[in-house]
Amino acid sequence: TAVQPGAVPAAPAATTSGDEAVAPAASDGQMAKVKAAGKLVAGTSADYPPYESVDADGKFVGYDMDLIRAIGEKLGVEVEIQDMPFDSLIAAVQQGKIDVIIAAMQATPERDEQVDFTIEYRPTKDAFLGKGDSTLTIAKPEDAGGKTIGAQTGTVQEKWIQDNLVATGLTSADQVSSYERADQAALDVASGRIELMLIDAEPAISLAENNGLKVLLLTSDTTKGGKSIALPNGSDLKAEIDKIIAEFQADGTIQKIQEANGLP
Amino acid sequence: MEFVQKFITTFQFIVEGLWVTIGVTVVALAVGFVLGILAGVARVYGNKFLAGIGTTYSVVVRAVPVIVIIFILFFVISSLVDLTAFWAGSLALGFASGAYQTEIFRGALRSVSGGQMTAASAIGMSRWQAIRHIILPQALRLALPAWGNEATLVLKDSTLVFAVGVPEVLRRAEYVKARTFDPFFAYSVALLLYLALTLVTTQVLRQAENRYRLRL
Amino acid sequence: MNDFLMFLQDVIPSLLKGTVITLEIAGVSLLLGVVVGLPVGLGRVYGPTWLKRVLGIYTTFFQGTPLLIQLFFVYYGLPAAGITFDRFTAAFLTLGLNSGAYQAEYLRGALQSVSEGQMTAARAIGMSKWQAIRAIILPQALRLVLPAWSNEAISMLKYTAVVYLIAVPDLMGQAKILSSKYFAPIQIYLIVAVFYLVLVGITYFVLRAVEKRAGIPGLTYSPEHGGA
Amino acid sequence: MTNSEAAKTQPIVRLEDIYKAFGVTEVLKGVSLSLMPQEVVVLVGPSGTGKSTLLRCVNLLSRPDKGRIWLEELEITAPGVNEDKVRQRVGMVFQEFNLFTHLTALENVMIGMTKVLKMDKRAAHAKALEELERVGLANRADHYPAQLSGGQKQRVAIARALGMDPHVMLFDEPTSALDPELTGEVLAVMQKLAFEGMTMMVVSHEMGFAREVADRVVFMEGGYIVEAGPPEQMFDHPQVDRTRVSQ
Amino acid sequence: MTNSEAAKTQPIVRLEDIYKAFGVTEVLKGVSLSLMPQEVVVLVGPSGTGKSTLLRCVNLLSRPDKGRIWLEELEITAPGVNEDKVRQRVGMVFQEFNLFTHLTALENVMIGMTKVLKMDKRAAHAKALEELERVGLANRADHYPAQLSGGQKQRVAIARALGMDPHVMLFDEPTSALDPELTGEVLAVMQKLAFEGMTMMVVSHEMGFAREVADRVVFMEGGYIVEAGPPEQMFDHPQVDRTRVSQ
Ligand SMILES: Nc1ncnc2c1ncn2[C@@H]1O[C@H](COP(=O)(O)OP(=O)(O)OP(=O)(O)O)[C@@H](O)[C@H]1O
Ligand SMILES: Nc1ncnc2c1ncn2[C@@H]1O[C@H](COP(=O)(O)OP(=O)(O)OP(=O)(O)O)[C@@H](O)[C@H]1O
Ligand SMILES: [Mg+2]
Ligand SMILES: [Mg+2]
Repeated sequence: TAVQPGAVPAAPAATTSGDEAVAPAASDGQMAKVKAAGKLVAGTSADYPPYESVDADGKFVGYDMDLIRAIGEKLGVEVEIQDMPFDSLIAAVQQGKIDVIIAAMQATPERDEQVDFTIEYRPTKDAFLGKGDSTLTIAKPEDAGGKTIGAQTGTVQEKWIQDNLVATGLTSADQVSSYERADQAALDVASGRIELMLIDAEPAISLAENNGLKVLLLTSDTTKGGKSIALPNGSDLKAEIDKIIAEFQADGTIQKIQEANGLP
Repeated sequence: MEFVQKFITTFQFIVEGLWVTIGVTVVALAVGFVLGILAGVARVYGNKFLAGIGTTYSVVVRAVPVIVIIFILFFVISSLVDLTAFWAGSLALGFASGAYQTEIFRGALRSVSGGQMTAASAIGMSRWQAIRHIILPQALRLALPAWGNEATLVLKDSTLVFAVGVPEVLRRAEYVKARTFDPFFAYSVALLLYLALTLVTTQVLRQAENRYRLRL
Repeated sequence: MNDFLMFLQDVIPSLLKGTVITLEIAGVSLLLGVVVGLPVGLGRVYGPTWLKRVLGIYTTFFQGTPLLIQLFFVYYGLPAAGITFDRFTAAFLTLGLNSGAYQAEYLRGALQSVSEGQMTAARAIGMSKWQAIRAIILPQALRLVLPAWSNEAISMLKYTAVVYLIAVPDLMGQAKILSSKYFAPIQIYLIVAVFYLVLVGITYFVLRAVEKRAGIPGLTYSPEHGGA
Repeated sequence: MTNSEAAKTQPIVRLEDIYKAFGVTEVLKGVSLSLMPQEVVVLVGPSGTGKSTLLRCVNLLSRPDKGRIWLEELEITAPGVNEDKVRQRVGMVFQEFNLFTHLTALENVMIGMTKVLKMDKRAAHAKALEELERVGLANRADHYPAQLSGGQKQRVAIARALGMDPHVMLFDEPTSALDPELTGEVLAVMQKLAFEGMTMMVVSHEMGFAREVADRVVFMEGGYIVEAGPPEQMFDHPQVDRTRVSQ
Repeated sequence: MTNSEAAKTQPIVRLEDIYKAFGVTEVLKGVSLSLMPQEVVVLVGPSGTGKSTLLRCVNLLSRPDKGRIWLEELEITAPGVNEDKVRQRVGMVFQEFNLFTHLTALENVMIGMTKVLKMDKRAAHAKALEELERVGLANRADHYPAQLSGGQKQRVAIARALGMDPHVMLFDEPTSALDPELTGEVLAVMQKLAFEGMTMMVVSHEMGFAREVADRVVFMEGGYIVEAGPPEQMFDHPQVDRTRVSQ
């Protein structure tokens, strides 16, 4: 067993739509496999608007969903979305249950050991959220020290809290809560059970609006780099998708998707 | 009025998960049934080795929370065969239920009187034939009340597979909650759906019990 | 191998912390379950019809819906209605009320299995109905219900595992966090399974001993197994 | 009947025109009966005749629909009478013993004294032992009901009733759940009680007992008392032919 | 004994020096016995003597520890013999009937035919009805065991055994679980079978039956056969005094 604090959990996962099985991916011939199947299976954790969520008709919607569908179109294959817990995604792509992960995921060194990442398709910022009537002032991330704070299990934000607040003694371990889902953390902020949560900026904005929360700090100090699509290590699909993303950035497709989902 | 409207839309969205919930429950019960019968027969009629396997399975699995079993099985299953969340979750739940069903069938098998086996042997049935044609059909009827109880427990435990991403009632309630930011509504609807489902199940099982009761 | 030992060294303290929380939740919830289940069980048998009916709705509701949704409803749902419990209170309340419903039903079965003659005999020596329940019926019923309550205690220990979903760092919650931290979910959950096995095993033997000690010649009854 | 005696002293129990129905079944259709102090009355009659019901009326375990009952000077059927107090004065022994399963023999005898009579524990303990002695079971004080034979159980039940210092003892077929061998020990205890002067009302088919111990045998049938008299007369020269049915 | 007959034809069952112990209890201590075709042998003897055990050896429900058993030409105690096949040829009827509770009378008779003999359903159905007819129960074909009287149950059990076309029938106290009134109907069926020429080995205390139907009565005691002979001789002029014990 590799003992690697910081490694992302290995949880396999599965489809939500259809029950046809996907053959395990040989990461090298992935491109051929996807083309042969005529289908790209993308895993996500659909509780993260505006990147990914489920609309009232049960359809997967959001920035990431539009993007991966556009990529699929370019590749000439259909896109099938599979919903699963965020901390199961990496194991799922390793085991070939899904071809790619698109879940507002950031490339961190620990994750990079487990999977390959494409180039970034979107820069990223984090946000500290507090209750609507919160009087806390968070001028810099470290000001969050000593407060009760939550984040989603297995995210870079959770790791940042552990590494920069708990390990430094600013916050005690039992002031930190790990949630299955980001919106659960938001509900706890709203009900006052925790003072703060640390989360990606864009979902923070929509969670704040809908739960009456306040963005206390937008920062890129807690995070490096942007969102990427993850693939199995050594996949030959990476170069292809990198190329498509670059193309989209050049021809304004990304811009259009952004606007369609209300993102700046 | 707005309230009613909201309730109806929420309900309509979540109720679709009912089929998945029922599917998970049925698959889990069926898998548990097969495992339970095998392990139950092994415990009562098997040699030391088989009985030992049956006992270990039943004792260990019953001592561990179903959700932990689901996670272990989910990871193990999915590293061996490629299954959807639905199948992995249902199979795992079935594996857990199998341990409880083992006990149910063991009890029922043991309450079939010894004379039945002797009589079956006396007309030339092999041991296995006797178990299949004489002992099991009686044991199954005797097991029905306890099995019905287990069925409602599995129905309720099927919510646990939401944790591995199966879009059953609870997972769909979570979708609604994430979209509408109204957890109260989402969970109320889910609770009502389950209540209805267990009440109906209980009724159906009770009727089955009356119908198939063994006249002794 | 060395790696694995280091891994254990890192993992076990967290899991032990989780175990303490698991035991705390199970203990408090069971106790609350007794506090609720006892009067409810009595009310179900000896109360007036309207009370029996109301209590019947309570037990049906808690036995008819999944514990997990009950927990989510109480924890995430009720704040929307202006009622906010902290996560431990929510866990105690939900598990306690759930267990209370089951315990009430077990007690009801036990009360009803105390023979009618016991009440008649008690009345015949001049006890009031309430005196008879307290001095004669209940002491017998409590002993009869003990095996069912032992099962309930073990069920409770296992069902506490759902509280990780409201961010309580119990044994299961610790497992979740650890499996996010290390790249070893199967190992983590297997270790956790062993933890539960040991907890349940110890509980089982302790309760068996208690049952034996409380046992009275001639007093036996065992209702079918149920779970929280 | 015992009219001459009744004139001398007050009856301890007096039933006057008792009616009792369960739903549409009329069980008692106007029964009157008096029990004098120290008298032993044995009730006989075919099954379903209302003997048990009549007995249960005396300590109000059944409430008559009509009619009045006096226990010594008190009319216990009058409104506002505390039933529990009445029952303390009337000991009852059942066919099925009904010992408290979770208590030892001694505790069975003690519990009424401590909980109902509010006696202090030490005194109750001593008195309970005495009562067990009286039924010949002091050496079984610490046994639980399940560890006693049927006859022993019934004797504990008698001790339990005696422990309340009742003014009257009611016995409802106290030996009919017993094997013939065990019946004897219970009858012996009852005989001893009778000789000690306890007032007793006994439903029993034990003709030997009735003949030896009863002051009066009362024959019931169909909800009425159809004959009553001293045992010799009842058994040897019955006026109603049916007395023989119960023999 | 039937030595003269034995010389004429082959025995259908031959037991040679059978020993059987359960743990330390020696039950059969060297029993030899032959059964000729169409012969009816009644085994009698005190309880615990090993009669049932001996009977159960014949269809290998018990395996002898020592000794050999032939069924017609086959030595069934030889290694490698298929027990199930042996039991198809030997019908057995138990004291406690042991009807299959979940099956109707007809299905009880059919199941061996379809599952063991692999007969087709239609043929089995017809034959099962015939067998029920033979024991006089065709009109009870669709009743479940719980809906039959004891005597009817036992007759279905006989039909079930007959349905396998056995070469020998074994009866272990087939009437002792029955009320006297119901015993008659079962004995009548057995008598009929005997007259039809069925070879039968019967453990029974029904002396009337033995006297009328048995060709030979065998008296067992303490694990040995202590006397054997035609019923008249056995009952009227017993050589071993103990024969009377079982009467
Ligand atoms: N609680 C009750 N509800 C309805 N019917 C009752 C009740 N108690 C007694 N009865 C009926 O009243 C009738 C008289 O009963 P009771 O027990 O007094 O008769 P008994 O003379 O004591 O008969 P036995 O000798 O069989 O004990 C019976 O028909 C009985 O079924
Ligand atoms: N399976 C067994 N295990 C141990 N002992 C047995 C077993 N079967 C029979 N025995 C013992 O063997 C002895 C003979 O039993 P068997 O049933 O053959 O006697 P029996 O002559 O049929 O008596 P009965 O007339 O009471 O039926 C008895 O002492 C019995 O207890
Ligand atoms: Mg009576
Ligand atoms: Mg026998």
